[in-house]
Amino acid sequence: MKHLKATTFLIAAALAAPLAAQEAGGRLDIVVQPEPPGLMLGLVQNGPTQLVAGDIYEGLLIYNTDLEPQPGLAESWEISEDGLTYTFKLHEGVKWHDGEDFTADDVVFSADVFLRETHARLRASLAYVESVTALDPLTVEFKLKEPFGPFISVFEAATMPMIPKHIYEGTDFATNEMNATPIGTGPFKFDEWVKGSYIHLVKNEEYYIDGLPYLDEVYYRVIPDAASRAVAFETGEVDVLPGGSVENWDVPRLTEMEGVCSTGEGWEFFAPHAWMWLNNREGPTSNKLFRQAVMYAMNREFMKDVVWNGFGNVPTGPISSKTNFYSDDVTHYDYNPDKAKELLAEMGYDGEPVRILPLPYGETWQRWAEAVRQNLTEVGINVEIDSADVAGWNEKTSQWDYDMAFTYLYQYGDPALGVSRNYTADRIQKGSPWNNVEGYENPELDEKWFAAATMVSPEERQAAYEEIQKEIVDDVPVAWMLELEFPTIYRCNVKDLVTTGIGVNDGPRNAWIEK
Amino acid sequence: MSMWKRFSSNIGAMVGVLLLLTVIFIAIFAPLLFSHDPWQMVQRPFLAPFTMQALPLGTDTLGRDVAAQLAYGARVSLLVGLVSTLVALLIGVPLGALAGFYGGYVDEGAMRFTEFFQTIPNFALAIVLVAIFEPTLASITLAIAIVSWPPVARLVRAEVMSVRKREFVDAATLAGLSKPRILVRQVLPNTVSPIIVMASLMVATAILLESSLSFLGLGDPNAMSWGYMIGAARTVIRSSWWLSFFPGIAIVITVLALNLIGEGLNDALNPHLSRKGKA
Amino acid sequence: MTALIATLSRVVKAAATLLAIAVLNFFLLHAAPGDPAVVLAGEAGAADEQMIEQLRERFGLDQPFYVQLGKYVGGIVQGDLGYSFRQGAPVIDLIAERLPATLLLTLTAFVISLSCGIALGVAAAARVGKVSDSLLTTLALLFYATPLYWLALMAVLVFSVWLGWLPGFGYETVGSAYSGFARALDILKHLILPALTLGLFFMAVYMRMTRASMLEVSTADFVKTAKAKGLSGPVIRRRHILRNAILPVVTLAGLQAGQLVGGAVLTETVFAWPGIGRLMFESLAARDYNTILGVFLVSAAMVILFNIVTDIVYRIVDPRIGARS
Amino acid sequence: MSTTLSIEHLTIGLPQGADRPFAVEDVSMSIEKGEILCVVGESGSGKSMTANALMGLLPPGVSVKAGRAMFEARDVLRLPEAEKQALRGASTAMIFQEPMTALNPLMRIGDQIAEVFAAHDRFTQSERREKALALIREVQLPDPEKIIRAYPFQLSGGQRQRAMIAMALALEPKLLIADEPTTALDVTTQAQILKLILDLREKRGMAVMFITHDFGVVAEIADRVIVMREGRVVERGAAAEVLGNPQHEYTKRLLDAIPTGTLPDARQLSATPALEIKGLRKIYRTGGGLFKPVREVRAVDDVSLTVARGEVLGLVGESGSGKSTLGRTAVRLVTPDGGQVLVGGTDLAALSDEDLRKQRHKVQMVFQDPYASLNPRQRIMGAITDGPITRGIPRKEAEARARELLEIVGLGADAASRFPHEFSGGQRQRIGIARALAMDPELIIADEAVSALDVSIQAQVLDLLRELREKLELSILFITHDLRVAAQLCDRIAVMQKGKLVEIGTVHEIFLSPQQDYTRQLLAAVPGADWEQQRTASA
Repeated sequence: MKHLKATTFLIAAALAAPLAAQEAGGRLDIVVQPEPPGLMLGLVQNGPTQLVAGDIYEGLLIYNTDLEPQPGLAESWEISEDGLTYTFKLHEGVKWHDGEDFTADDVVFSADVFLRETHARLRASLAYVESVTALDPLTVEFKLKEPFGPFISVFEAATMPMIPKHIYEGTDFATNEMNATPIGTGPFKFDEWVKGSYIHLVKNEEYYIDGLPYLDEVYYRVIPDAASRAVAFETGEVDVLPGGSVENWDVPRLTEMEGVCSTGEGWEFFAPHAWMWLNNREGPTSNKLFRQAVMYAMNREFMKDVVWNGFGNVPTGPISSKTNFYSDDVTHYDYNPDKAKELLAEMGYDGEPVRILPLPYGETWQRWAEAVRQNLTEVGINVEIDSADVAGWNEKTSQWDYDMAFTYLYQYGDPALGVSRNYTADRIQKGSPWNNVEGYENPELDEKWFAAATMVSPEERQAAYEEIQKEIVDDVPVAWMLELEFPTIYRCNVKDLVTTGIGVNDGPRNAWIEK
Repeated sequence: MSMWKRFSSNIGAMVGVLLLLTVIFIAIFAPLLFSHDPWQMVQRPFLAPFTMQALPLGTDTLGRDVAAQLAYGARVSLLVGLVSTLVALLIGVPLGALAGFYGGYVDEGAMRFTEFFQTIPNFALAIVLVAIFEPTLASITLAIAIVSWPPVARLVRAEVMSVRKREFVDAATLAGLSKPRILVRQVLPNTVSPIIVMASLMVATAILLESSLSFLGLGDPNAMSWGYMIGAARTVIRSSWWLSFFPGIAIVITVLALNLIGEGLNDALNPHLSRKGKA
Repeated sequence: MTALIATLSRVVKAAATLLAIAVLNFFLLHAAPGDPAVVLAGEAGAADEQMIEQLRERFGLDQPFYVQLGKYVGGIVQGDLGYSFRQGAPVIDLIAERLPATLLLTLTAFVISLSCGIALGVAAAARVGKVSDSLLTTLALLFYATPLYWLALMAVLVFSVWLGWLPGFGYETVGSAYSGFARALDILKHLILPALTLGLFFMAVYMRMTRASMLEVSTADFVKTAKAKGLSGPVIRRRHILRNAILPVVTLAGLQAGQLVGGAVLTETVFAWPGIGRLMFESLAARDYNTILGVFLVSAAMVILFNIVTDIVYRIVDPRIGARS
Repeated sequence: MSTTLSIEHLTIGLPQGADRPFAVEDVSMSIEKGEILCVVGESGSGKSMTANALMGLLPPGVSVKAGRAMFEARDVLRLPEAEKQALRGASTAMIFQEPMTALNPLMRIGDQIAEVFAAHDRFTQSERREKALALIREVQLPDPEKIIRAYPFQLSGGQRQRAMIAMALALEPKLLIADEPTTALDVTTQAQILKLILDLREKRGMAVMFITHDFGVVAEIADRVIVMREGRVVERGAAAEVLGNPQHEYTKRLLDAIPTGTLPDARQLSATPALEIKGLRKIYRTGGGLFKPVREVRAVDDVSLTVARGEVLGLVGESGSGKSTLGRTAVRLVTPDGGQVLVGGTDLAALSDEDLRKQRHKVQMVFQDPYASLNPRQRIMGAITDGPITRGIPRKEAEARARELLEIVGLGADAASRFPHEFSGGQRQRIGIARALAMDPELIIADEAVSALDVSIQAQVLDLLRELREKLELSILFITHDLRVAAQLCDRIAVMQKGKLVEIGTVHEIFLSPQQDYTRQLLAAVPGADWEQQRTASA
């Protein structure tokens, strides 16, 4: 017997209109950085692709800034009490951009065929899925092998984008010619991509929600130099600077301009969490005392203020304060160089040099590494900054050739989706920089991670994760640096740009321009 | 007139020497001039210049002393410039000398090799080399040397070919001297002047190249250089102009000084170079 | 006839050079740390063994090195520059898309720098020793010593941010729907700053060289002959001195024109110019071997092409060359 | 006769730091219509400066300080630049020494001639072409239609000088200034050009100011002569008078220094050969390669000759005759394609590089260019002792010998510690000789060893060689283009033309009864040959 678990939302929360009446028409210029490698969201899911393709492709659900699921392509959904059956009722009259109907078969194809092959992150969640069945053209049923708490969070556009079956079935997905002209169900259609310059999307007149989108067209502008991007915003060439597209130092200057607004919202679903992998396998970093010393040696508040210009939060542990099941009942590593020196003396640190590998994502990250080096040098640790470009960074981290390496990862709303992958021993896999790269092994804790993922009751899960956090923070498998906050800067006449947990990625759907 | 007299009567060249000596002085005595190292965060970030006496040029994005960074940056820039030029000379001079002196197949082979390197886009090659070997002072220096030796080889070859035709080389041959000895003792010393001139200009170009690489993020993260400073500051150029302005000026001054010296040397060492080259 | 034969033999040599460049760079790039599959997987935001293996297989990276090299060289011989897996398009298409922008930028910069450089060099030489000459040479020296990218930053700051006269980046106004003349004008506006910054350095080079060359040639005997004929100063400068003085400048310019194509990375980055320099730089970070190699080959081909053009120009200007070889 | 030009008290100042304050000091002269005035002097006499001042072509820094030059009732020295310009090429014209460099290499000959008309705004385009053609015919260039379209590099030296003359004559100037116009040419060509100038003077009646260092040339064409020395006129007068009865010491010395046609008495020669050349051949190939045809030049074509021990053999020929190649082949700076070079029984041509190095000392060379034959970065001692030390002679001994040799060549032992730039051209040639002697060679090859020197210096070096010949019983192969010089020093003379040995015989045989046409031509072309015969007769 099925039981109505979640409330059915009949009206999209986004449509809860503010006082002013929305005005249709207009064009939005949004910076995209770097240029995406491709727009086929089922094949590529890096940040820039998500940003652009989030307007073209859609998922079954949308998540608000509190990470609660909202109707997307699915009008309503039910979860059985045992947490094993998820049934989605699809929106009626949805059409692909080429005019074909969107049906339950497309959902089955996307989840069970296409994404199982191409989407590594989703694949981990799909491992829990027993079957995906189209009950009728507008109803889909996911059956799980065992309960998987975070399963309701995997229906976001970039996590489980809907792929048109009629285009991809039976083809080689990676080389399908249609990848260049993506077909989705989203509010905007792909029009043109001038490489190195811009991507042009136009309004989907057939969009299944009447009146949406308001905008006529969206330009995603490729401007490779951060300073130029700032200039582009200042001169009015672009209207929106998504988080991270200008350096933090520029943010106050730009937001102080007249008619410019900014918001820190729209990143809740990702909750980007930055840390340094400390190589648990060898060298000084394999010693827990050393790792703790590193934590005490760093003035993370200072770094946040200076390097990140005050944006973000200093984290207490592996789970972001924005993610579900966060707890701050853990050991706090406040700046304490003396304590760091004591710990170093206790372990008998002999001055063996350690290398820091910064993340090659621009000046901020470089400065951050320099600040860390300075802090560590001050407590007597010999530090050298290693350098590598994006490819080199990937190589070094995935081949474990580092002592300390900066990184940040999205948490996708749930520790089981975005956090545990970095700490459990089964995810120690050479060759990928997206798992337990630090080589932390704690079998006892692994059990707790696994158990917490398959619990059904949120209260149980909360308790389990609190325990995990308390324990792991003492071990310092990695040095948690910052809960990143990427303010989105935009002109104030652009309204309703950030209304969901993924922010600008699907922002143009609801956005409108006040004339 | 002696070479020194000619050189010292050249106002431009003397200005160049003065500027360069100043830069060298600052580079050498940087640790004495500044009590803190250039990476140390000493004050609040973005301190404007001329506001604090202790920090005359202000502070950078992390609150580090810009003046100290400039002084230490001089070391790196000069070092990279000098060493890469030396390495380029070490490749180019022997190659050009052998090609010019022995002619024939040696020449053909050496020149094909040189042409080959001239055909590869220079700056792009430098970028790829640095990216491949990862940015360290050594790899940057090497990459700059690798892209800048071909003109040396060509110059030395042309010079050697012209000197080789002079009669004192015949005289040395008739004296029974061996070919390598003639090349080293008789011919090469007579090609030194244009090489010195070219070298002084190459140091300047190398400094520019290093700074360009740094600007693209391909600098040694452990070495404070002027290019690093500009690269690091370009995103804040609007709010904190001095962070990219001062290192920019430092580069201009140093490169200018080297060019002035190079021209002075050229005029002093080769007063008749132009006439000789035409015949 | 001799010119044709000489050109033909150059083309043969050029092809050999290009092939050698391809092989050398192939070695270089494959020696670089960083696996394109890992990078691409990394970009997906998550990766596992299965995905990386799939990618490696797709890129042909699972094959022995010599097989990869052989395939690549084999492709080149047939005019196939390979496929960019990162961009999901044939390299030749990617380059074809970007090359016009680069050519427009570099050729404009080249024409500006060469014409202005020569004009200023002639002017300076004509006023040698005077204040205006010193002023010009000092200015040239200053441009020569100024880092290109720094100049670019300053130019954007002054002309597009403060004064708002010119756009600071990009190739054209995006989505302007301009066409015909309006579009050309729009592109021209975007072109001015990058072309100037790229051109200024070379302008300084050509100016200094023209000046030196003019002064050198002006001591030649035939200049004295021309004076003895009763020709006026300007006529002598134009017909006798300049024509001879320009030869070394043409040679150097020809060498550099080709290099400009591959050397515009900095300018293209600062001005968001969608050219192949940037394509290469961005591909490098992704270890998109085929694209980098393609850009290298195309720019090397440009170098060679420009050298051949220079050679032809040289033959036209200097009758001695054709006769000698 | 009317005076075309009169120079009065001309003084030309040199820039500061030069070796003397004035290039020309208080010089006066005048040229009548239709007259050829020769201005004679050695390098540095100021003769060219005078000419340049008249044309307004003084180099920067050099300026007229005093005096005037009246031409067509105007002082050409003080005219504004525009008027000077109008004068140049139209009323006054000039031809220069180096035909190789005096023409614009990038312009067709016809255009360069027509340019004169354009500069003075005369005639239409087609007329200019016609005029140019006529001029080319007038200066007797072959195939005018072709010449007019030719570039300078396609012409020989003599042809270029004719083209220059055509240009100078284009607007029928009243005054032609010729600055050493034949110095760079071969004797036969020189003779032709001199004749051309004489003819043109006859036809057009213009005044000619002819600058030269060569009294032979003076004797050939001068009406009047002015002798200059260090910026001053030392003697002036009718040609016959100055040549026949010089008054000033300097003129006398100059005339004495000229190799007279006086033939030295024949000496008894040894029967042992110092050098035997047998069937020597050297072919230069240019071009070649994938698409280019090979071109061959037979520089030395089957030449055999012998230099006896203690003999001086003169090797005479014009440029391109292969005489220098022969000399260089004999010391094996050039490897021959065939034949033998026997020195003391060893065939140098057949030796391996290594063996050759050990035999090098047997033949030494004295070079033409005193400025190029010494390494500017090496002290004299090093230059002289490098060879002996390499041969295995102890350094001390070699250095002692070097000092001794420097004494012998008249420089003094302390010259050893100095650098080449501290010596004059003549002194450098002496060093070159000392260097050759230091190797105790069996044969010295002197390749145009005195050609680059002023006459008076030339005479001194020739004296030295003569002296050494006696003292050291030197065998010398003396290569020269100048028959008069050869006659001074040599026992026998060999004449070469186009790589072949034309004639060989004693000096008396060659001069008095030449067997071959070419030899006779050469002799006839020697400038002032008639005058010299008179001198010889009267001496």
